[in-house]
Amino acid sequence: MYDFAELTTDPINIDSVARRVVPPECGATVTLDGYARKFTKDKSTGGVRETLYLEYEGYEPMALKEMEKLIEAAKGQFEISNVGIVHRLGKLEIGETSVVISVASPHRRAAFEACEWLIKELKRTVPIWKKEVYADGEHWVEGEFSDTPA
Amino acid sequence: MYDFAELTTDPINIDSVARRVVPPECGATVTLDGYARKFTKDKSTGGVRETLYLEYEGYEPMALKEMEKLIEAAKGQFEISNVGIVHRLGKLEIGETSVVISVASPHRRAAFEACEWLIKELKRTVPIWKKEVYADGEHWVEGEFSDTPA
Amino acid sequence: MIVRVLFFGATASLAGVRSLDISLPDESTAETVLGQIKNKFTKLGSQRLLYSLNQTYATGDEIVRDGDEIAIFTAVSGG
Amino acid sequence: MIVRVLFFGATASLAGVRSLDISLPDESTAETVLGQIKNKFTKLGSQRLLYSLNQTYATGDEIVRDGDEIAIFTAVSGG
Repeated sequence: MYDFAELTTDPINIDSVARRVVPPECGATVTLDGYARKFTKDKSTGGVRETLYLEYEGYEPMALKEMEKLIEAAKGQFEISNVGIVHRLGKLEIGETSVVISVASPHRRAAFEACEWLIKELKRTVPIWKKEVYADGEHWVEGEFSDTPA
Repeated sequence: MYDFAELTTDPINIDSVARRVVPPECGATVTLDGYARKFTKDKSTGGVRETLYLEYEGYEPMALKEMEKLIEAAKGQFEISNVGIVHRLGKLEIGETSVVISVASPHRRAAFEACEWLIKELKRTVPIWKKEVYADGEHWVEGEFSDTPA
Repeated sequence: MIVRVLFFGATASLAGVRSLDISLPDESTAETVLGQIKNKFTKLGSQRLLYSLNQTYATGDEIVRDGDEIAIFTAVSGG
Repeated sequence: MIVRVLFFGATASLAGVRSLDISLPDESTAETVLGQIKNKFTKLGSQRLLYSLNQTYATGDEIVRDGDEIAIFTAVSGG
């Protein structure tokens, strides 16, 4: 078993995530690396705000369960070998990696598809929240609402 | 400018490639990591052969030019910010990374598309050749032939 | 029976607490818990809320049992 | 005039050399160079070959000049 779902408050090294999913019969790994943006658009005003840093909070046991469910679902849906997901929690400086998803597969097409599906679903279902901290305040970001996240 | 195309005979660290393409306004980086397979199918016999190690040879100045052309073409075609491509040359052990392509973009969809396009084109146009070495011989792998690679 | 209620992110900030135990009649549903919490913490009333029962998303008609854990939160924003 | 010819991978192995200089009449095309090389290294005759002129893929009708660099190789297999 090379699959894993983890939460960490330490910086994430992309190489160490991507390399852990590599099995000998595989040909390619696709990795999605998300990180804290410096500038975000305020949906209500349309203006651009500068973020000083971010804080991620997770409902940790449920977040891990949801990440594991996503891995299982992806492996049922795509021709992939292994999946690794690591999400960071706590305070993140601008530009630091918040999430890494690596998918290894014999044929790269499936790895691209599965990786894109996984990040979309993770943003919809995994109970983690992001707070943006500005010079003059802070804001808990709300995701897209869906009646049935899972 | 955060774009780069490089050839190296040293091991490639995925993190250091992926992190170099990150600009402050971006949201996601997609990275393709290709590596030396242990088992390959012999197209003529249909049997599976075990590779001991690989050797990559490149026509270095032309390979760099073709990689730079691909980066330019991708940036014209997709809504992406930065691209980094590093290809390894020389002897590679099984499982070692042969190529890393990282694409950063404000919206991840474009990064997935561009990264997938880049690896497909790299395999078609960049003058690098792979030799598989077996217990009982060796073989220069021939790519898909196309009259007009570029 | 006693149910533990957890808040995260925006709901923790609006409720002013991160967790509390509430007392309920037997055979209460998850939706009943949510209603009680909204009555108790009126700032949550204007939010579009999601909730989970024992770390699985709840739809509302689940029967809660003594010792269960319910989390109440806004749409997730990880990634 | 003198043109430098390079081989890589399978073509270097079949030709038994990695590079050589060949002498050609002025106004020769890239295709002429390829023909001469195939005559000289008969093992290359059965290969589907690609070639470049000064590090750019050649189609064949390019006029080569003194000091130009032509590389002859099989379909690439990097990645």
